[in-house]
Amino acid sequence: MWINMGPQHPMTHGLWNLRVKIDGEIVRDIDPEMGYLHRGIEKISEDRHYNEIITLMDRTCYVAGIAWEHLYIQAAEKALHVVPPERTLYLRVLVEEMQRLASHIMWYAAFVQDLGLMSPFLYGMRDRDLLLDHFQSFTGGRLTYEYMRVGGVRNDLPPGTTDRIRKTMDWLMDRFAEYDRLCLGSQIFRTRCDDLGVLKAKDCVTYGVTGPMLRAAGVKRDLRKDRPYAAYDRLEFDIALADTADVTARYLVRMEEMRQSVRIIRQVVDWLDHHPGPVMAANVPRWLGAPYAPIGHEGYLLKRHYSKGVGLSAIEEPHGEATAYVVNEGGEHPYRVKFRSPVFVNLSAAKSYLVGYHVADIPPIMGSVDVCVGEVDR
Amino acid sequence: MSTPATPVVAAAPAVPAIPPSPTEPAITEPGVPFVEIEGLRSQQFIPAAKEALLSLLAEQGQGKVIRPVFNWAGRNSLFPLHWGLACCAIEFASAFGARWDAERFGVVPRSSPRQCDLLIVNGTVTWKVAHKLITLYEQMPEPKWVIAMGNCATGGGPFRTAYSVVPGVDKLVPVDVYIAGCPPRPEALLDGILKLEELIRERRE
Amino acid sequence: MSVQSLYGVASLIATTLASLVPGVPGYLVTLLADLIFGAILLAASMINTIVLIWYERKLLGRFMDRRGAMHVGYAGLLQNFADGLKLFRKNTYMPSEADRLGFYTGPTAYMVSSLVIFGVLPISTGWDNGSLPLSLLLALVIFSFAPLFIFISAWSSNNKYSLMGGMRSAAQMIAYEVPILIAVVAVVVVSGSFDLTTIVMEQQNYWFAIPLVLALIVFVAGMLAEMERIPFDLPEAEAELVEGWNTEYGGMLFAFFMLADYLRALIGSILIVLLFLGGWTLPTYVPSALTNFPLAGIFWFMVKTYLVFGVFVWVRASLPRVRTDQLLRVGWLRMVPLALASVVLAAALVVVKCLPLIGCVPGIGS
Amino acid sequence: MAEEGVGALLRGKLPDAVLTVEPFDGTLGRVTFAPSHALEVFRAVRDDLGFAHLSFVGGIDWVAEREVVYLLWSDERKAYLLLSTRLDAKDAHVESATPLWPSANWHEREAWEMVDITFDHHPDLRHLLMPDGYAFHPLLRSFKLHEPEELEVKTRRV
Repeated sequence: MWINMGPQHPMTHGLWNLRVKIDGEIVRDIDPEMGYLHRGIEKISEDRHYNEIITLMDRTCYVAGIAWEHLYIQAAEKALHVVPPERTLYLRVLVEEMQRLASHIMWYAAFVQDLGLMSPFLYGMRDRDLLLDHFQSFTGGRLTYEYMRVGGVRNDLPPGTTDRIRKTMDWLMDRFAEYDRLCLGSQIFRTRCDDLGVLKAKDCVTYGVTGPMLRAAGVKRDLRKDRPYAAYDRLEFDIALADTADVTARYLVRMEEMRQSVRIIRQVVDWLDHHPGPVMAANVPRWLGAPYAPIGHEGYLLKRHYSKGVGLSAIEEPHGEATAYVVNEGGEHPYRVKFRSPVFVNLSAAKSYLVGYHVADIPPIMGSVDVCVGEVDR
Repeated sequence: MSTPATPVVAAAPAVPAIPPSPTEPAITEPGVPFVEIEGLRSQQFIPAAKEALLSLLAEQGQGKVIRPVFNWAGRNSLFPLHWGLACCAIEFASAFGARWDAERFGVVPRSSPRQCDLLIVNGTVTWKVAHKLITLYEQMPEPKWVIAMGNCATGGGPFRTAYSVVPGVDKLVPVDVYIAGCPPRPEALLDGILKLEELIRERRE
Repeated sequence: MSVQSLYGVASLIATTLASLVPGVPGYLVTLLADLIFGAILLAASMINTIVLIWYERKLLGRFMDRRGAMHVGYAGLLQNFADGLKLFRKNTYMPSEADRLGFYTGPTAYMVSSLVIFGVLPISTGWDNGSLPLSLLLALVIFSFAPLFIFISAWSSNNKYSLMGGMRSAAQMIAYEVPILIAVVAVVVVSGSFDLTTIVMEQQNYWFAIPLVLALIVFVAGMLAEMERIPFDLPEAEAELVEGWNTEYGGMLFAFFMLADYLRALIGSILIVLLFLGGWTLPTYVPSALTNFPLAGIFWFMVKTYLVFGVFVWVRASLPRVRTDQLLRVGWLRMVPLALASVVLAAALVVVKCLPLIGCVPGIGS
Repeated sequence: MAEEGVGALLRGKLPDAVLTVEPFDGTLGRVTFAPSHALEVFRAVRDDLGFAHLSFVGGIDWVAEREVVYLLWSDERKAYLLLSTRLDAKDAHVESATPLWPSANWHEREAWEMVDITFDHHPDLRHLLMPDGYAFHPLLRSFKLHEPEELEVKTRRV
């Protein structure tokens, strides 16, 4: 019997359709149906200024907007040959790690709700709002920030932000212990999640699965360590690892990553306190700084060709490895923008970790994958 | 700045006492009951009850008795459909979080469209999902309302030029309240829901 | 005729009304008294249920660091009345392929079967409708009708999710019916009666929760499964089955389901209070000031019931959901042996006539 | 040094297949190969050079011809490698990488529906993001975007 889980279904956490062939309560076959949220971001990008695309990047993955800004900005800077100043790199690490925290807390909230735990959803949303408050204080947005610019970031932190961030980090560390008590301390949680949705290391590599799912299988791959970008090579942190490759392992990896993020953020705010400086590169062309040119000036702007170039960037997004490929053929619009979404690939391997389990196991397994449909469909 | 705040209640004008209406004779003796029960026999009871019932029904015909009660009930318990489309869905979830807690107003999301009164279109609607949205809308029992949350649902938002995006959900279903913002903050969503409640009261549905 | 009991009140009203109309035959007065008794019971149980829903929402809100309903009526007390009235007004849709008879009778029968149980539950001394010798058995029998009606309504709504929810519901309820009944046998062995009033009266000296703690655990777990609450709410598991067996129900029929669920939760709490927590009585050694005020029995009864339900809400706020096969395995492999062990313990207790902690009680097992 | 290494190694193994090797910022290099030798290149890269992880497959429309870009990652080298091949726009087809890297599956489906590149021997080449039967390929340069006011939206109320 085929049943449709989606597009309107509490399990999906977004807009997609999981077609499931069941035999009693056992899953025999699945077929994910994507594209319900396909907004053509790659096509629209060909029609936009480089800085205008940042707006789209926030909406590509709406739980990790700033990570995608970071991804795109790195590729665009390479394509346009712009080098950002050092303080910017630390600021970018700060916001990316805070975004990772916010995204993982959002994942926690959604995941435990799939398991039927009701209160941690509220706890997660409550703690996530504290992080969003910080984002509001220096970007102005709760969810869509438009914080980064080609060549830097829009503005520096307002005074006193670093102290407030430190306080929030202390609060969050206590809350993580509480999360663990609620989940790992519960026998039912362990019974539900152990040996569930197993995807071994070999299959992970074959199917191209990345991110916490891969590290939960024991593969030590983290682009922040392996291929350091921004200021990650100057910061101390560990890669979260687990080896059972099941839902519990993914839970443990994400919780450990959150703790590591707190560790990184503490280092970064210490650095930021002692190293003031500019946050915008000096060699950014004027038309990039002011993307909204007055009407009639487009022709003038178009003449200011920048040298051609192709930029490739890869970052460790909260969901996994994300890459951007930006082709600059001169002019103010990119010629082609191609994004690699980690969830896109993690979902394409869904058959290998869903078949054979129960129908009731689908929500926790898909919850442990952390689906963000915005970046899958783009 | 440091002067003690004057009590606001004292400053406000006192409510004037309602003067007794000249047409109605005031009841002076406290012991006299308003309706004499002793004279009410069963022969008189049935016509009296019938008359009372008929007058109630007549007023109900003008929508004065029952309808406001149901209107009050309907506007105070709006169950939205538990459906996340895009970015606004995250703010939609935030609105049910601890800080905003939309359940204060009796707003409880339900997963089945049969049990919902309110379709909150919280995100970009693509042509691929359009007919599913219409199906969901039609599965909801009357009376029902639609809130277009965010710029995408209102008019396509930043993706209005895209080939796959419906430029405004009002092309598909009738919309009662539009909420601006990309995405709107949870306060804006709550405000939209309260606006909808006012709308229901004004329309006397 | 004593006004001490609820039925006495009903009879008084009936005779007063009958005196207005001359020449009413006696059997009609009795019928009228029955009807009024039923109406009072119905209204009381419905209002109680609605307040129970409010209580759960507020309590759940506090567990979740928020407030719950608070803007409709004082502290949101009228919220559930608004919900009910709204659902009453909503259109009732029936899917075109649904089975008409089952679609409408299922929820109604579910609701009615839950309401009927209130007729046999004693509330307080003198306020019950006279004691039936087998009231406990009758209550449990009616209580176990529910899976049938759930399955009928799930099957007839012609929805795959509903069907799966109905199947799960039937399997789960049947699996947990057995340990519940065996655990009840332990109580019956100790108290020597199937009459709920007698069972409560037997608990004057000590509550059965103390010697029969094993049976209490089994009974509470079984009741959680019977009430379909987290962690055993698989039939309406929101995450995978959209709304479980009531996916296709809207409007008043959905309100029936909702109300009946909470009615069953109320009945479950009441049964636990009656069987294990001394019903409306307090132990004899508490200060008499606690029991010497009007309606003290009902007061303590309600306090205990709401506290027990509060525990259920607490469980709901803090535990995840289990899986069907795990649930059934626990039910058949753990609960049934535990329940049997509790019966053996109860029998031993009756023979030895001693309690582990309290010491030997002469009146036990009489 | 390493940048020269992988490209040179590949060129030494498959002199016919590899057309150019050039340095590319952030990777071990960008290797352009002839589409007719796609499978050999894939095998050599995966089995001999150890690039077990395929990051993405993307198509680019250069009007006259179409480019397919493969990004690969090796856990041993901890570096990316960019493969690229150019196809004729009139008859754009290349061997599918899905049998070797299952992760290419959805990427190739997307490239097929967006940039109109056919992947031979793909197990399941059908629409992914657009509805079934969608006749256009949106990421081609010839596909223009419009403001919604310019389009006439026809919907039918039932």
